[in-house]
Formats: sequence, C-alpha cells, structure tokens
Amino acid sequence: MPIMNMVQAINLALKQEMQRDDNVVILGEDVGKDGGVFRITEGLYEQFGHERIIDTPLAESGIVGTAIGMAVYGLKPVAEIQFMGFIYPAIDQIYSHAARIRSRSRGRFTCPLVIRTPYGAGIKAPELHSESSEAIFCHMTGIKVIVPSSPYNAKGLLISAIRDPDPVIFLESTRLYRLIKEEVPENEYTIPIGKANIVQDGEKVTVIAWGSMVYKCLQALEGLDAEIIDLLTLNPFDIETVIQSAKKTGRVVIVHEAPKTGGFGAELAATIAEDAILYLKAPLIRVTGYDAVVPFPKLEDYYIPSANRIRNAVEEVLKY
Amino acid sequence: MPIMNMVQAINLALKQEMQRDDNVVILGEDVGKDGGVFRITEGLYEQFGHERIIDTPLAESGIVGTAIGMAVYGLKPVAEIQFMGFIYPAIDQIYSHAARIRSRSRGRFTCPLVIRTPYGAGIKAPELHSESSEAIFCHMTGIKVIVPSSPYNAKGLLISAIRDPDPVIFLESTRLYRLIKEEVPENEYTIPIGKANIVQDGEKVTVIAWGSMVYKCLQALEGLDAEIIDLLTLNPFDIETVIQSAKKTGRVVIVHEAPKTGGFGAELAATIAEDAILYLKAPLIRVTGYDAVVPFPKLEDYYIPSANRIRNAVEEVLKY
Amino acid sequence: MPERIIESFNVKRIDILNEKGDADESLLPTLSDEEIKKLYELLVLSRVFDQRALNLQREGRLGAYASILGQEASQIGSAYALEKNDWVFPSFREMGVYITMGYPVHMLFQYWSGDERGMEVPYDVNAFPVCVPVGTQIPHAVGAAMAAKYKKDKIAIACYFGDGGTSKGDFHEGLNIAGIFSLPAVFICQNNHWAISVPVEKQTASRTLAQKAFSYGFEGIQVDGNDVFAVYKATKEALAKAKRGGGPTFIECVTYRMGDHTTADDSRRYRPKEEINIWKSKDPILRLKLFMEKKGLWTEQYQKETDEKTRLSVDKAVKEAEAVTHPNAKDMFAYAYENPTLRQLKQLNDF
Amino acid sequence: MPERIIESFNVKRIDILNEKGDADESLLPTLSDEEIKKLYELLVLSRVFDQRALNLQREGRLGAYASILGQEASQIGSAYALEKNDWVFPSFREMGVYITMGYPVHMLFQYWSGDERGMEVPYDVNAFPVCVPVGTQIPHAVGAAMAAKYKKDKIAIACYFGDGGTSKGDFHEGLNIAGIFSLPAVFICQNNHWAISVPVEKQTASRTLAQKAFSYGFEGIQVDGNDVFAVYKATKEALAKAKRGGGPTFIECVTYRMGDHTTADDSRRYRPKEEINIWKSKDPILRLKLFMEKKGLWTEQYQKETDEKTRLSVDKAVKEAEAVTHPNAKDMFAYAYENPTLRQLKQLNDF
Ligand SMILES: Cc1ncc(C[n+]2csc(CCOP(=O)(O)OP(=O)(O)O)c2C)c(N)n1
Ligand SMILES: Cc1ncc(C[n+]2csc(CCOP(=O)(O)OP(=O)(O)O)c2C)c(N)n1
Ligand SMILES: [Mg+2]
Ligand SMILES: [Mg+2]
Repeated sequence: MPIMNMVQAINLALKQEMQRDDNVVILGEDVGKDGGVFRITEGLYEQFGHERIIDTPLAESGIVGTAIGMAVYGLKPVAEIQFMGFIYPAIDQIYSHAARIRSRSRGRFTCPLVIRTPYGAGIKAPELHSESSEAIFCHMTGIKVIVPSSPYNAKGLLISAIRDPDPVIFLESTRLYRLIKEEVPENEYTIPIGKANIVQDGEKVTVIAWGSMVYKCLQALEGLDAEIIDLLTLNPFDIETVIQSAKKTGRVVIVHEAPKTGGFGAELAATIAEDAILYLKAPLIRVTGYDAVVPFPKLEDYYIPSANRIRNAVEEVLKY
Repeated sequence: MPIMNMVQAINLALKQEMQRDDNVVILGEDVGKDGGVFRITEGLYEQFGHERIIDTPLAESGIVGTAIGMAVYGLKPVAEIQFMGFIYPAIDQIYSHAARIRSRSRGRFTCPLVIRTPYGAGIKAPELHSESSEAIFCHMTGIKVIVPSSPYNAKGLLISAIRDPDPVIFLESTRLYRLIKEEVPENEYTIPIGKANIVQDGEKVTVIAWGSMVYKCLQALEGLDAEIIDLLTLNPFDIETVIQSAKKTGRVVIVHEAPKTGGFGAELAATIAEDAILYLKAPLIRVTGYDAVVPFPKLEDYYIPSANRIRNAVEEVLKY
Repeated sequence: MPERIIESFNVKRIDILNEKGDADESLLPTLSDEEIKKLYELLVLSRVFDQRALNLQREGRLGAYASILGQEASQIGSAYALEKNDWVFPSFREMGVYITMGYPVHMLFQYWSGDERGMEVPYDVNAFPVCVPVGTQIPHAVGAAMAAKYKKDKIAIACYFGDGGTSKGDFHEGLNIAGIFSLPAVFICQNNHWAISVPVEKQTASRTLAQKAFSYGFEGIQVDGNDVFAVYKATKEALAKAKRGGGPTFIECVTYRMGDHTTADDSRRYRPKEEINIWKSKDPILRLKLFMEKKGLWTEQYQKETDEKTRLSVDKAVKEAEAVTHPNAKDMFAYAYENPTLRQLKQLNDF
Repeated sequence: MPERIIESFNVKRIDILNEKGDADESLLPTLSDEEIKKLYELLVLSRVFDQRALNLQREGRLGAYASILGQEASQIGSAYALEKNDWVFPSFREMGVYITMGYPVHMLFQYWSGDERGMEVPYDVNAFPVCVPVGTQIPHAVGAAMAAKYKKDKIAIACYFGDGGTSKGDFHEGLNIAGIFSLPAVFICQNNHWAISVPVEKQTASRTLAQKAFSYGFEGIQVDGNDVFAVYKATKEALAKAKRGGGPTFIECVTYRMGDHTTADDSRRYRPKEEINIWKSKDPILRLKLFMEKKGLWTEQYQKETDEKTRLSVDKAVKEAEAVTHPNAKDMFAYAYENPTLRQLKQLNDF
C-alpha cells in the first residue's frame, strides 16, 4: 500500500470521487491552477478543467451560497474555505440555508454539500489563520461536522462526506497535513460518519480528542492505562462509544484546541454527566485552549494544549 | 415606582443613556420613525434626531461593522439587529473584529459596542424569527452575552452594557417583551454584568435558566424545594453562584430554549462536572429545545421546553 | 496622457402601457388575445388571493402575511415569461410568481398559516421555497445557474428580491459571480420604494437600482413595474439572452408596496398617505383593463365571469388549506437529516 | 414613452507621470522640490524595508511576509496626501502607508515576526492595525467616518483594500452606507491585478473597478497606480472633497504585485514571467527618478546619500525589533477584556 500524508490522501479522495461522479465539482479561492494554498487540489485543475475546478472570487458567503444552489440543483459541490478563520462570513448561508433546506421543504430539496477548511494553530501563520471553532457548527442541527486525524481516515471520511446526502463541514488540521505519513489504500473506501475510533485501549481513564489533539494525547499518554477515543465525527458524535468508555473507566479527560468556554468538550462532558454520572469517580476535566484570542505565532505554542498539560490532567483524575 | 413592561424599560434605559452621554447613538433597520419593529426605540428619533437614531440600509454585517468603526472612534453605538435570525451575517464582524480589536492592538483600541437583538420562539413569527443561538456567542472570548429576564433587570443590565468598555450582545426575549410588568425605578441604575440572580431559594435541587425560561421554571416549580438561578449574564457567567448551589443541592437541572447539542447548558453542566462532581447525587439533566430546526408557528409550542418537561426533569433528579 | 474617459454606461428604461391603457405599439410584446386575457386573470387571481389572505389574517386564521398589493404586474409579468423548465428563486413576497407558476394556492395559504407542509414544493413547479433572510437566496440562484450551465441544461434561472435586498452582501457576491461566469440568470428586483420603513432613497444613494449591474459587467435596465407588458418584454428578452449564452441581466421593476410591509406592520407610522394615493392611479390591473377594453377584450360580462371563477377557486383553496390535519409534532425530527441522529431518536421517544 | 436613457456614467482616468519620467504639467500637483524629494525618499525607504523583510523571512527571522514591491507609488502617493488628523484603515499589505504615516519601522518588523506588540499603534499615528480578513476593514472605516461626521471633526478617513477586496459583501455594504450618509471617506483600491492566484479578470467582470462606485451614488476614478503624482493628486482632491462635505470617493490605483502574494506563495505556479517583465518597465520609483533627474533634483550623489541614510535607518529598526524581549505568554489574557474573567484568572494561575 502506498504511504501518504494527509494532503495526498485528501487529494486522492477528491480525485477518485470526481472520476466516479461527474456531479462532484470543487469551488473555492485558488483551488485551480494554484492547487490551493495547501496544495490539496493540486493537479485536479489540469485533470478536470475549469468547469469542475472552479476558482471563485474572494467571497466566502458567495462561495457557500453558490455551492448550496449547485447542491439543490443536483451537483455535489465540495467548497474550500481557505482557512477556518474565513468561514465566519459564510455562517449565515450554512446556518440559515444549508442546515435548513431539507426541513424547510420537507425533504423536497436536499443539500449534499461538503465544506472543507483547514483549522488549528501551530504553523506560525498570521492572525485568523489558527481558528478552531468547530463547536459553533456542532450546535447547528442539519449540519454534520467531521475532523479527521490521519491520512487514512481523512480519505475514507471525505469520500463518505461527499456521498452523504446532507451538508458536511470537514475540518483539516493544518498541523497534521504533512506531519504524519501512513499506508493509505489506492482504491476508494468509506469510513462511517458518526463513529468514533478507539486509538488506544485502556481501563483506568478515558481521554477524548479529535484532529491534531489525538496525536498530542498519544504522545502524552504512552504507557499509561488510558483509553484514547478519536471522535472523528463531532456532529452527530458517537454517544455510545463515549458513554461506554466513561462507564468502564469512571474517569474522563477531554482535550481540544478551542477555547474552553463553550467548546465542544462541554457537550461531551455534559452528555457524560447526564448518562454516566453514577459511574464517575473523578471530576470531568477539560484540557483546552485558553479563554483567549489565539495569540500570534510567537505565543501560539503556549496556547495549544501541551502533552504536559494533558498528562497532568490524566494524573490528576487518576488520583481519585 | 412606575410599572413597566420590558419594552418600556429598555426604551427608558436607551433614552436615559442617550441623555447622559452624547456619544451614545443607535443604529439599525427601522429604528427611526418606525421605532423598531418591536417599538423599542419608539420616540427616540423624535427626541434625538436622525444623527443619533440612524436608520441603516438592510445590511447586518454593515451595521455591526459600521458600529465597530464608530466604537473605536470613540462613540458608544447601540446596534439593533431586527431578529436574532439575522445576526448570522454579522458574526464575522463580531468574531473577527469586535472580539479581537482590544487584543489585536494590545489595548490601544477598544470596542465599547452593544448589539441588541430579540430572540426566541413563541410569538408565531415566520421562519428564522425564533432563533436562540446564544451559545455561539458564548464561545467567543472578547464578547459578553447578557440575557435579561424582567423589565427591572433589562433596564439595569442594558445601562451596564452601554457603559461597559467591551462589546456586549444583549438578547431580548420576544415572548417577554410585553408579558411581564413590574416596578421599574424612573432613575437610572446599573446591575453588575456577570452576576446571577437566585430567583427562588431551595435546598433539594438547583435549576439554572435564563431569559424567558426563568418564568417557565418559576411556573413549573412553584412549591417545590428547588433553587432557581437566573443566569442573566451567560458570558462570562457566574461560576461561583452556580457551583455553590450545585454543591448545596447535589442535583442540577439546566433549562434552555436552544437545541440541546452544543447549547450553553452544556458549558454549565461541564463546569459543574468539573468543579462540583463529588457533590452530585443525580445525573445533570438538560431540558432544552430539541435537536431540530425551530419549527414553524403551528409546531413551535411543541418545541419550546414546557413546564411539564421541566417539572418531570426535576422530579427525576429528586428520585436520587 | 491627460484626464480621459475610459468607460461609459447608460441605464435604459422601458415603458409600454401607460395609466390610461394606451400602449406603445412599437414595443408591445407579441401576445395573443388569449394570452393577454390569461395575464389579466392571473393579475386578478393574485389580487383576490392577497385580499383573502389579509382577511384571513385579520380573523386569526393566518399568521403574519406580506401583501403583494400593487406589485402584481411585476410578479405576473415576469413569471409569465418563464418557460416550464426555468427555475425560480423567490424572496418571501412572491405570491404572484408562485401563482403564475401554478403553485397550489391552498398550499400558499397553508404556508402562511404557519405550516411547513405548505412549502413542500410540488415536483412540477420549478421554484424554491420562500426565503426569509433578505437577499440570501441570490447566491442560490447563481449556484443553480452555474449547475445548469455545467449540465448544459438549456434553461435560465430567475431570482427575485426587493430594493432592500440590493443592500446585502449576498446580492453583491452573488451578482459578481454571475457576471464572472456569464451565467444564465435573470435578477428581478421589485423596487417597491420601501424596505419596511426605510424608503429606497435611504437604502442607497444610487439614483437607479438598475445601474448596480454595471459593477458586475452585465446590463441592468429599468422598467415600469406596474406595466405588465414592459415587465413581460424585458424578462422574456433577458431569459432568451441567458439561454443564448449572453449572460445575466438585472431588471429593476419600479413599483409600489400599496399595503403595510406585513400584517404586523403599520405603515402610517412612517409614510405619507399622499404617496399611496399617487400610486393608486398607477394601478397595474386598472391600466390593463383599460387597454383590453379599447381592444374589445374586456367587457362587464367578462369581468363578472372572471371575478366569479376567481372567487370560487380561492374559496376552494381556503377550504382545502383549512381541511388539512394539524401537522405531526414529531415531524420536526423527520427532515433535519436524511436519517435522524441517535439523540434525535431519543428525543423523539421522550416526546 | 418608448425606451429611453435615464442615467449615464463616465469613468475618468488620470495619468500624469509616464515611464520616461515626463509629466503632464497641466495636471502636475503643486509640490515643492523638498516634497518631491521626500516622496522619493519614502518610496526608496519602503522598497528597502520590503527587501529587508523578504531577506529576514528567508533567514527565518520573520514569519510569512506580504511584499509591496511595485505598489509603492500607490501607497506612498496616497498616504502622503493625508493630513495629520485623518485616519487610515489599512488591509495587510500597506507597509508603505504605515511608513509614510510615521509608524515606527521596528514595530512593523516586530509585527511580521509574529509579535502582537508590533500592532500597538502609537498614539500619534492615526492608523488602525493590520486587517487580515479581506475587505472587513471597510465598514470600520465607514463607521469611523460616520463618527467623525457626527462629532463634526474636520477630517477624512482613508480606507485601503485590494482588487480581491472588492468582491466581498463588506465592500458592498460599507460603500453603500458611505454613499447614503455622504461620509468623509476615501476608498483607495490597489488593483495589483492579482488576488493570490486569481487575476482581476476572474475577480469581476466589470472592466474597471472604479465604476463600482456608481452603485453607491458617488464617483469612482482610475489612476495610474505606479504614477506617484496621479495617485497623490487624486487622493488629495478626494480628501479635500470629503472634508468639504462632498462625500466619498473611490480611487482605483492600477498597479502590479511584482512579487509573490506572500513568502508562503509561489506565483510561478499561476502567472507568466512575461507579465512581470512588462510591469518592470513601469516601475514607480524609476520614473520618479527620471523626472527628478530632468528637473535637476536627482544626482548620483543624492542617490548615494539616500541609500546610505535609508540603509542605516532600516538596520537600526531591525536591531531594535530583534532586541525586544520575547512577549510574555500571560499577556494573552491581558487584552481579551478590560478585566479578565474569573475563568481567565484561573487559567492564568494554572499557567
Ligand atoms: C437579513 C434580513 N434582515 C432583516 C430582515 C427583516 N425584514 C424582513 S423584510 C425586510 C425589508 C425588505 O425590503 P425589500 O428587500 O425592499 O423587500 P420588500 O419587503 O419591499 O418586498 C426586513 C428588514 C430579514 N428578513 N432578513
Ligand atoms: C475573507 C478572507 N478570505 C481569504 C483570505 C486569504 N487571502 C489573504 S490575501 C488574499 C488575496 C487578497 O487579494 P487582494 O484583495 O487583491 O489584495 P492583495 O493580496 O492583492 O494585496 C486572500 C484570498 C483572507 N485573508 N480573508
Ligand atoms: Mg422593498
Ligand atoms: Mg490584488
């Protein structure tokens, strides 16, 4: 099996879905000749041409709104928002329309749309290039939110997202793009949306993370008897796997990069506190980015949850 | 003391702040001659003129972006977004700028801005006129979020919000606007931002709510030994009052109108599960709007948490 | 190399049928007597529907309703120019457009009664549901046009919005994209002079709305929006141009909102009665009647028959709308996703 | 009442100084020899700053940097026309504007090194910090102009953005508001032909960007953006008009991005080398030098002194920038709110 990084795996998934289905088109800023600022769409313009790899003007609400129109007309658009910090102007289209067209029309119209965007700090980028605001989209009924953590699951989940009949936000960790290489099957395959992945078995404590934090956790907890859950899909998230593990270990630490207050970790903690509280032996601890604006490059490493902070939190709950 | 409903109390707060400080201006759609679609600004155009009561074109991002420019230049703008369902196009300006200008400029520039908007279902309004998406704004460091629950606290909190040096989102329950009347002091007064209010003392269970849900709770739990906390400020919320009460009663029910997943109730539950778990005797239950798009008027009453659902949840936790 | 002019633009205006019912024969679109009658009957039907909706709302049988009184020619004239396969993306005030497209009238009443089922658009009507957030439907129309072009469907997309809608960022982003890709789209702006209480002069400083199209590299023209022939002609030509690959067109229909913004509004608070009286004399139906009378197409008898026929069909629609069972509350989970989530199923059980 | 023209527009273009260094005396703005020299020295300083920033980035001493090479005349020419009390709302590529306004050069290096402290704008510089989200600074400029007008401050606001910025909804909403309230704002668009890899022809179908102003009821003009005199003159007049209560003006400066979009970009992937060569000959500094030489204002000696002076000041700025202590991580809590929240204080402790 070929070895790929996440950029190559995502590129391959896009290519194969476009070969498989003429209705799949890509639109966004600089996705054409340039191949995208992270080179995710490299080579696709040459292969599929300007009618299917569409360089748009600089207009995020327009990109998503146009993609919605394409989707209801019968295409399967994959829109790229250049950085997650620039998805905010498109939230109106996502929230008011992509998420509601099915219910508004009682299923007469659907919106099979994928919005890909790079997220997260740690690549020394300018302001607003380090956002991790997944929580906002997890509060939107009608939207699905996926955060892959490896080349393998990125490919399988993206193919699932493109084939999904509902709108999906697909968040790609800029830090992971070229960090990890692993074996990725040449042929197309899907990974079910809504299923978490236990990346390390353990009995004493449950650690829940997604995207790049999964790796931080693996580094931090090597050798510890900790069960690490890679959520993969945040909305709808895999309640069963989370609750089962929480009941088994009785101790839970949740890790994410976004600021603590109102982050998606809160939903996980709340769900556990509602469905598994009688099994809990220790406080539900969240290790997260701070309640602060993501700092500029010189300070970003102090902001992102460190292996140290994760390990300390786990040791803390193990005291109970 | 005069008896007022919330519309009159808010109108009075705006009037008094404008009399007190020439830098206070109001802008938004139909806030002028029309007095706003809920008549909140009634009479202000006649009293203060078009330079201070500014009818804007139909452009929410422009309204908030313009208000930000006014605020950094030294005014104290109060922007009205006609319904919360139309604040989404302004999220980019709120999130990318209002929340960050202070940190971006290391305090050189500040953004003393208030954004008022009516929220919530229950008035048989069209689609997107029933939103309750406060949670989204509580995840934004740099923004404050206030939800008054009565004419009295609406006036005091709005005056505090206008005088606050940081951006505040002020959510007004459409259902409460004319529902409750109470004594409201003629003179100006402030109520501290960030402090919750215990509206019913109790020992056996803590119920946390805000805005119109506070009244639902009071109705539902009359006579029960339940402590009802009216949060008033969601961001930053009153952690001490919440934790103290949770520790005291050991049982917590959280009530909000927004969909359950990713709602602000999750943050409250998570905080309690982190800081007071050893005191909890029962699951942390959230009584919320369903994970669904707020339905059209014919079904909205089935969507909004009912006194019944609240009471059942409380009785449920009391079983432990 | 001094100062020089490098670009020039002209905004064209078309008027065909005046208030006295006289038409400029040189511009008159080719319409058979039957078609002219059909137009007239659609105008009447839309007005009767509108009147009935207002009455039902007053009786508490409908929720807040947005009247189209005065705008019938802009809506029927443009929608009548559509071909069966064309698609329409309306705002929330296009009842005349829906009716012209054959949208079941009882479903329109159902929608305004606050029942989602009214917007389950029938498969034989190529229209999108009502769009409440102003201007946000424009990028959808642009995307559909892009998709139609990609699929080589020989159709055009019509997108409706008001004067207020032209102030929204989505108007700008959408029209700009339509211009860049020369898409088969027709943007129909009903300038009814008001956005709730904001007059068009405070909505924008540009003297016409049509000229905004020049920002996007395609033509904008203005028509008398109370002149059903001018609206029809301009739309017909724009749709044909779109299908020829000629790209988008912006049509400003200058009309007037005769009623309150919605039944929740009281326009006496902000606009002078005189303005309304001026526009009364410009009524779109009256002038077509006068035209038809001169042509011998209108008689008292014909009017009586038309009124009768219309009343019956609207009565029937109201009955149908009010005969439907109350929607099932559990349906709120049925259309969020193709398959409900685990949590939704749990919530469904607690129901 | 046939078809008729109801509005007409002309887009004006101003060129003064050509590539050979010859100026149209009839249009030449009144500038003393000293001022012309000052302009020249600012152009040189900006270019040297830019070159140094690129070098430092290559050496890993700065983060990603956005070069202004080729756009110096658009930036210095416009900023030099400002009066001390005017305010500026830049995008992220306005280093020449900041330098002309007297922004401490070492703080600019500091900013690009990824240190927030570089954007703690000194109180004697009326400029807003760098704005990263394209076009979103435009409503801020409009709001500041509205506030200035309200406070009767006799100033104008200058707002900078690029060709790509004109596609954003905030551009539309902001300029529309500026037009409605006839605000003292000058919108300076540097059309450098590219938005990363998207050429201006794919950014919009309108042949000029200047014409977009007509949508908002005020004038848009185009100038040769590599002609420091044309840019200066157009800006000066627009600022004066704004202060006279004449309302906003849109100025399209036609220039070219000679370098990559930023140091993270590789423009060879998407644009032909020839294009760059064509623009080399249009260099804004070269033509001013030729003009000054003919006027006897430029000599080899003067150039040597200018280069030397500039090199020294930039060296000094780099030293200062690199001499600052590493920022304190705890500062991330210091500027979120006036007073940190309870939770922030707790997080501060765990630090
Ligand atoms: C984005 C948004 N903001 C505000 C509203 C509230 N609102 C509904 S209609 C309307 C005025 C619309 O004016 P116009 O576009 O001219 O259409 P008209 O009502 O005249 O048909 C407003 C402000 C809305 N529906 N959407
Ligand atoms: C809203 C937004 N979308 C995308 C980006 C990423 N980005 C940074 S600069 C740029 C191109 C800007 O082009 P233009 O406005 O012409 O300015 P220029 O770079 O040419 O100076 C893009 C797409 C951004 N910063 N903001
Ligand atoms: Mg209107
Ligand atoms: Mg550019």
